[in-house]
Amino acid sequence: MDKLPPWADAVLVPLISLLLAAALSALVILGIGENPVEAFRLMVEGALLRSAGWGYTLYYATNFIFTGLAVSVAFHARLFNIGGEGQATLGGLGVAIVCLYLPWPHWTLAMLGASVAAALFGAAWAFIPAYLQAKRGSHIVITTIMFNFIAAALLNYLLVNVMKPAGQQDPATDIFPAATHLPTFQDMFATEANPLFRGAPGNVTFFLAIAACMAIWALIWRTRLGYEIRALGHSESAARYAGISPVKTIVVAMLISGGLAGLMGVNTAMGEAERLVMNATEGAGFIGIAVALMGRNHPVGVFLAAILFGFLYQGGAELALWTNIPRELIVVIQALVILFTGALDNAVRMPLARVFAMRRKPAE
Amino acid sequence: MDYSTLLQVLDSTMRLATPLLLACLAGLFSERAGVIDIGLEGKMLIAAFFSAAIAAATGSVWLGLLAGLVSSTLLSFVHGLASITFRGNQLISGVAINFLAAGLTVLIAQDWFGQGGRTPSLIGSGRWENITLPLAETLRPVPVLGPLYADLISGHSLLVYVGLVMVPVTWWVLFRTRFGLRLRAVGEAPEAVDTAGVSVTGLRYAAVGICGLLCGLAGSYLATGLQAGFVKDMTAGRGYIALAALIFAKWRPWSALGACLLFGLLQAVALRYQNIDLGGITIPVQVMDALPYILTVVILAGFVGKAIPPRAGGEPYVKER
Amino acid sequence: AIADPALIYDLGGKFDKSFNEAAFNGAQRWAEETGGSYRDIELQSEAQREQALRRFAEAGFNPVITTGFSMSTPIANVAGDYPDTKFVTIDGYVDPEEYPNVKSISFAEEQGSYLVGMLAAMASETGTVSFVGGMDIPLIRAFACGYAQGAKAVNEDIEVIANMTGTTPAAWNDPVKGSELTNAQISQGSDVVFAAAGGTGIGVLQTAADEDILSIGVDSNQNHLHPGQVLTSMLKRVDVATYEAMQAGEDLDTGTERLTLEDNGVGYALDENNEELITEEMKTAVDEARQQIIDGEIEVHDYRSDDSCPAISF
Amino acid sequence: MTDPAPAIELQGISKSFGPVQANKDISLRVMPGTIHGIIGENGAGKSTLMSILYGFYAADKGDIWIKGEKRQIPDSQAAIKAGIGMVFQHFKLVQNFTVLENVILGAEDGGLLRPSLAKARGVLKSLAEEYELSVDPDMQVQHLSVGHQQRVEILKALYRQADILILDEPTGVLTPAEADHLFRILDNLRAEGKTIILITHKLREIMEITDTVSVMRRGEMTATVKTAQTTPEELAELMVGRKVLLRVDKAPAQPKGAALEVRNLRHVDTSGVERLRGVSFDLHAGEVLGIAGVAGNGQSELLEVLGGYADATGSVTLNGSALPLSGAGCDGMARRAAGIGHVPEDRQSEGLIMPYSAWENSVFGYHRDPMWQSGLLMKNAAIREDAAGKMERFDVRPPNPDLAAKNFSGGNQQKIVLAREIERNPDVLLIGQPTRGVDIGAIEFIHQQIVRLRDAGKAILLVSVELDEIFALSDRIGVMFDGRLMGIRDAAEADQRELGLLMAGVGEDEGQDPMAAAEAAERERERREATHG
Ligand SMILES: Nc1ncnc2c1ncn2[C@@H]1O[C@H](COP(=O)(O)OP(=O)(O)OP(=O)(O)O)[C@@H](O)[C@H]1O
Ligand SMILES: Nc1ncnc2c1ncn2[C@@H]1O[C@H](COP(=O)(O)OP(=O)(O)OP(=O)(O)O)[C@@H](O)[C@H]1O
Ligand SMILES: [Mg+2]
Ligand SMILES: [Mg+2]
Repeated sequence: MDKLPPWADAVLVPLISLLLAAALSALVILGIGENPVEAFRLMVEGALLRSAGWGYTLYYATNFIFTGLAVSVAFHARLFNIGGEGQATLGGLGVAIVCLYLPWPHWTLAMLGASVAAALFGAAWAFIPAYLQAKRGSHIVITTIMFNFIAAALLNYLLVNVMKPAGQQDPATDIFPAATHLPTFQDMFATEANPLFRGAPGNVTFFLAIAACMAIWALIWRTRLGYEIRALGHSESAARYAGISPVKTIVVAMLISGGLAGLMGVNTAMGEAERLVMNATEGAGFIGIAVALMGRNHPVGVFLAAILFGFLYQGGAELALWTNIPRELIVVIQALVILFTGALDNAVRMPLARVFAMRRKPAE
Repeated sequence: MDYSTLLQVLDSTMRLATPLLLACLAGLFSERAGVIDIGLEGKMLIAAFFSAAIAAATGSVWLGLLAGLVSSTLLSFVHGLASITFRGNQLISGVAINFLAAGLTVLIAQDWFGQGGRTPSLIGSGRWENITLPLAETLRPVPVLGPLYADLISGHSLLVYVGLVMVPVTWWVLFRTRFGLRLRAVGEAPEAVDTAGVSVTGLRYAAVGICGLLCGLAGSYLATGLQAGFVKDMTAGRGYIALAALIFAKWRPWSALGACLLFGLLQAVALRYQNIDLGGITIPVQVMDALPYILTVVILAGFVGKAIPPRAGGEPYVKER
Repeated sequence: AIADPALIYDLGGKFDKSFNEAAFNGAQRWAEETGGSYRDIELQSEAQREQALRRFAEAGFNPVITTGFSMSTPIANVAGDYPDTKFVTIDGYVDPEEYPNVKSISFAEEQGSYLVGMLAAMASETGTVSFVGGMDIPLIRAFACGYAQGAKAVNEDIEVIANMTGTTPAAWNDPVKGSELTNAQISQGSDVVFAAAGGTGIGVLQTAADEDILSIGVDSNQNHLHPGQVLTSMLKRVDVATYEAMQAGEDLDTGTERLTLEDNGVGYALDENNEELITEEMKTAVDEARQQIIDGEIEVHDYRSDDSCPAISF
Repeated sequence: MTDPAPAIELQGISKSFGPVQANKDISLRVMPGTIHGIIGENGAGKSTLMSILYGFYAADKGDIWIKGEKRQIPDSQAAIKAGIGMVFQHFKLVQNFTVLENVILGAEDGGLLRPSLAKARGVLKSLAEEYELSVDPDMQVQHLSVGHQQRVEILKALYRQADILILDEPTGVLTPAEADHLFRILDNLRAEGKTIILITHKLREIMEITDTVSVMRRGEMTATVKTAQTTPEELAELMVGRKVLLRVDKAPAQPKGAALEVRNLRHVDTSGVERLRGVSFDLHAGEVLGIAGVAGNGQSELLEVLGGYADATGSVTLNGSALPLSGAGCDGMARRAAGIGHVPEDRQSEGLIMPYSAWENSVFGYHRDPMWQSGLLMKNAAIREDAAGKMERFDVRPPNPDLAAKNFSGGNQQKIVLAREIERNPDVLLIGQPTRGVDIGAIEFIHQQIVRLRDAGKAILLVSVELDEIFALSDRIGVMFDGRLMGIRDAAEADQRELGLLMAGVGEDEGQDPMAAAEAAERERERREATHG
């Protein structure tokens, strides 16, 4: 196969894949008798042209940054962590326990404590699949899928039988104490004169997500751990030669990955619902895969892709609100993005490589 | 538990195991040929939708089945295109297919029927009838065996029997025919198949096609046999349980039957009892729900025999780097 | 002016043939009669609840009507921000002191269930009747409790089996499990099954019809689903509540309201699909009991009042 | 009488893999009933050419005639139809199938297996008798020795009635006894009138068995000659394009005390086979100890154990202090810290991270060294600068530290590894196959570096399958066979013939008939493989 220049591989391929996915999505919208241009206009209007829309877009994006980073850190070690869903679920559980059962004087401290708990819980949930992969070669894709289901069952049990306040019908915890409520964008930026971000769930966790992007960038490209994670991902035999322990590195990479996914719980449980509800993750663990693929496993790419998916999510909700297009359209678009950027990428790359080869030849 | 309750539970085990079994065998064909398929769920789902939708529209369960088979096979070929022709990542393709099916089914259902992502309930010839095997009623009075035959073995819809028959058929095809030999070889060492002058691509597409057909049967059964119509996300993780069963069975047809019956039994028990009281210890229903997944992890951890997947699984066949 | 209402269905979805569909029917009737129009949305996820409330309120829809108890918390979160918008929660409860712009509507489900329990006992030949509930919450236990009381009022020795589908909202949408539970109840001798389980009930009614026993629908009139095989339906007039809220428009009275037999807020369904099944004698008995309940001569115990039931244990 | 048509005639074959042109306008004629040898350096394009003939790759350009007929060979099926069989360098067998299943795969009669299996069983029996190709038809291939697996490959071709047989480096993995057996088979086949193409690196084999020989260099066919009319020296020159003088100028060694004392080293691999069976030796400062042997006799494992990334029992002391052989403290990084450098046998899968830039690779394995750390972060700028210096001193071309390792040629990749390991000035340097796939200019440079290090008083353990290289560099020579060190000789006194016997497992003291000893060794090996399978 002819080779592509790196910039084309990093920018052009995902871009074309995205366009293909968009074109197919437009066909789907046409297929159900709606107008794709109109739909797109509605999405942009609802998600980007109002501050509250941004509040939602960034709220979703926060989730996707965490899960996208989680997937990408694991990817660097050649591990396919499909368990973001379960790890985020456990992260939420950690947040709830910390917020409900510990007294917090101020939200800053609560956020710190909750973040630690969320990361620990998420990491713990990633630990067993990681250990089994490292030590016994159990396929991490399958084990993390299984752990997603086990996490759902565990949360179900805990909410229904343990954490639900007596007399409440919803399987959800009590509302967290007021001292743990995180400032939303509205609290932070709205003024009397300018009521920004009204009611939107976007909150201070978004900045934690940005910090996570920077931290992960430094980790992967500037620290020896990142050096070792990437080395292991490229070649296990070389890693062994160099004295990098595959077991340790796999486990550490997965712990970081699980911790990142767990951090999403801070956003959903503490930032948005202010209590722990069932299925708060809403598939964000899976979207993390698409985000990581689109973002080429680079924190900057992940950030941009997360914003894109946040836009899709918020825009999709708006569509469902104002048209007869079900919100599942977003699931279809998401599927097409994953398909084209992650699995059919060669369908773009191969012809593109031929084009580049043809352009190069005459030049030589 | 008395005998008739036991029969009841086993009877529902049969029904609940059937979609697992068909999907598990589907995965078996695909993975034996070296194409990992975590998109079983999506294919079942799309087949469930189209078979219910067409059965609802035409009143014919057979046309519904046909639609289910076609739709699932098409989706299978998308997976084939990604993982065979374009050498993409098979896991990612599978994930995408699950999403695609989850979204498309609801989208189309809403567009066609306007019932919030479900199809109208199927009635009459739009559903599979339960088949009463010969002499079922005559033999019922025979102690023990009579009810066993009449209640457990007889009285299922056609697809349940198809599922059961598929087990020996799969075994025979894999281990007694030329096609099976080549299929197994292509999952172990595609370069050996290639140098023997047989098309790797062709074989893998054939396997992926069979996988699509079997998933189609599984989905059809869900919507037109087990239930009377499609509802959103009705596969409810069965594709993943089938995958778990496949690992549990170590990619062998008869063991697949065993694994699916076991997981079917777990589901049947979990459906029937909220919490199970085992002499003082109460097992919450969530434990029953999670048991197939926990078992799979235990198997994968190699504590109960090692599950060695087909060697070339998950790797696209690349001759020229 | 004609109101500009909005309607938010719970996760079961608009066409659950039951609870949410009743709301939809009420809204349709209002739209047809008044020529008005309304906006509605089916929720797909938890996070959407507040968003839908806010967006409708911001867009000027009034009142914003919601179905399902899960909307209580989101409405409480939102109501204060939009004091000029009236919110209605059907089946939910929001403190009227704190949120004066919210109306909470509840129903005397135990009364309607009592009536269908009587019908079940009279129709049963085996002396065993059964109940399939959706999510195991006090609301659904109130159905079961009323049903058991009614059945026992007819036949003191009657066996009443009650099963719940699950403990999470998924229990509203699990027809497979509904069907399996029905099969189990049939094997225990039940020949009339009452489903109060939202979308799960579709599986219950289907299995009952397949296995040739009688079933009882819930919320909407479900008699037509399997004509001649659905004994009756316990009507919970969500449609009426919805209709009336829309009719009242912006002037809607807020606070709490409980709809009972007396207001025809609950009842049982009789139509051409089940007229063969309900004999004159049965009808007389039930109508008599209805009047007695309204008059206070029969006291139907509400499970929710003390979390217990005299007629059945869970 | 006119000459018969050539069995094979290739004209103008070209083939590129992306930017690499593996075959350039190649033409070749092979007459029926002959054995035709093809030699050439690594990467010269031999395997590619044969794979094209066998339909495994499609040529970009060129024509193929088989027995005088022009043929299109788009896939292996077409090649098989044309009577061509091929035994690949890397066997193409299904490991968990039986011999019988492997043989019929793709050549079944009818849709059902039973008749095909029965027929194949009969055919195999007669082939076994005819050509000394006996192998248990019901054995799973993964339980067969390499030599037997090769027989299965030959049987596969014969079962398909191939009369043109291509063998790609068949002896690389064989013991001398197995190789002799193979040559007997090939002789028989030639006697039957079959045409054979034999690819090998070993000039001795070419001279011994072929009728004609072609030489390839850098994708081109440089010559075709009658074997009887050429000499090994001439072939070697044709191969590399200039006179070969595999001799290194070096002063006599000045050995000092033992830097590394190795005693009774044993290692069992993951499948339970004992790969090192009690290896003991001393490695002195200021000497090169060469380890010769047929590939796969434990040399790789010896390097891995000493390099710290394979567990072992026994003892190893470095300058008097014992090194852990398993568990904590036994890994590559710890060994480097202790003063053992290691140039691994396989630079691409071990020595380098191919997508990493040259500067990142320049500290691979030393990346935790405190000199490259500042707090949590690595001093990337300093590393890069240091790498640029190393690259210049080792004449790495192009001297661009930002280029990814995969974009350097093989020889330059090797120099990057050597620079990294040598410049740390280790007390002991382990070197595996230092010049594999490296061109002659680079070979000279690398050899000079090794000698320079020796003269600086360092201890060097050199493992190579090239006897010439061993002789050129070593001060003492050990031979490994079947996990044992068969004896160590002074390089000045050792002779090739004796080392050859040691490589076949024949010790000097036993005084046995070499052939019998080799066969006994083979029997022993089969027994072991059967029990471990
Ligand atoms: N499948 C492939 N994809 C890409 N490049 C390849 C492929 N096979 C071979 N090459 C490249 O083609 C060139 C010729 O390789 P080939 O295997 O034909 O050499 P060879 O002469 O057989 O070498 P050796 O003696 O090492 O076997 C090399 O540069 C090699 O890297
Ligand atoms: N994949 C690649 N991408 C970019 N450049 C490459 C690639 N492979 C090889 N090159 C460049 O092509 C040139 C030739 O490479 P090749 O491996 O054929 O060298 P060589 O002639 O065998 O040299 P050596 O004797 O050092 O191995 C090198 O300079 C290398 O930088
Ligand atoms: Mg070769
Ligand atoms: Mg080279």
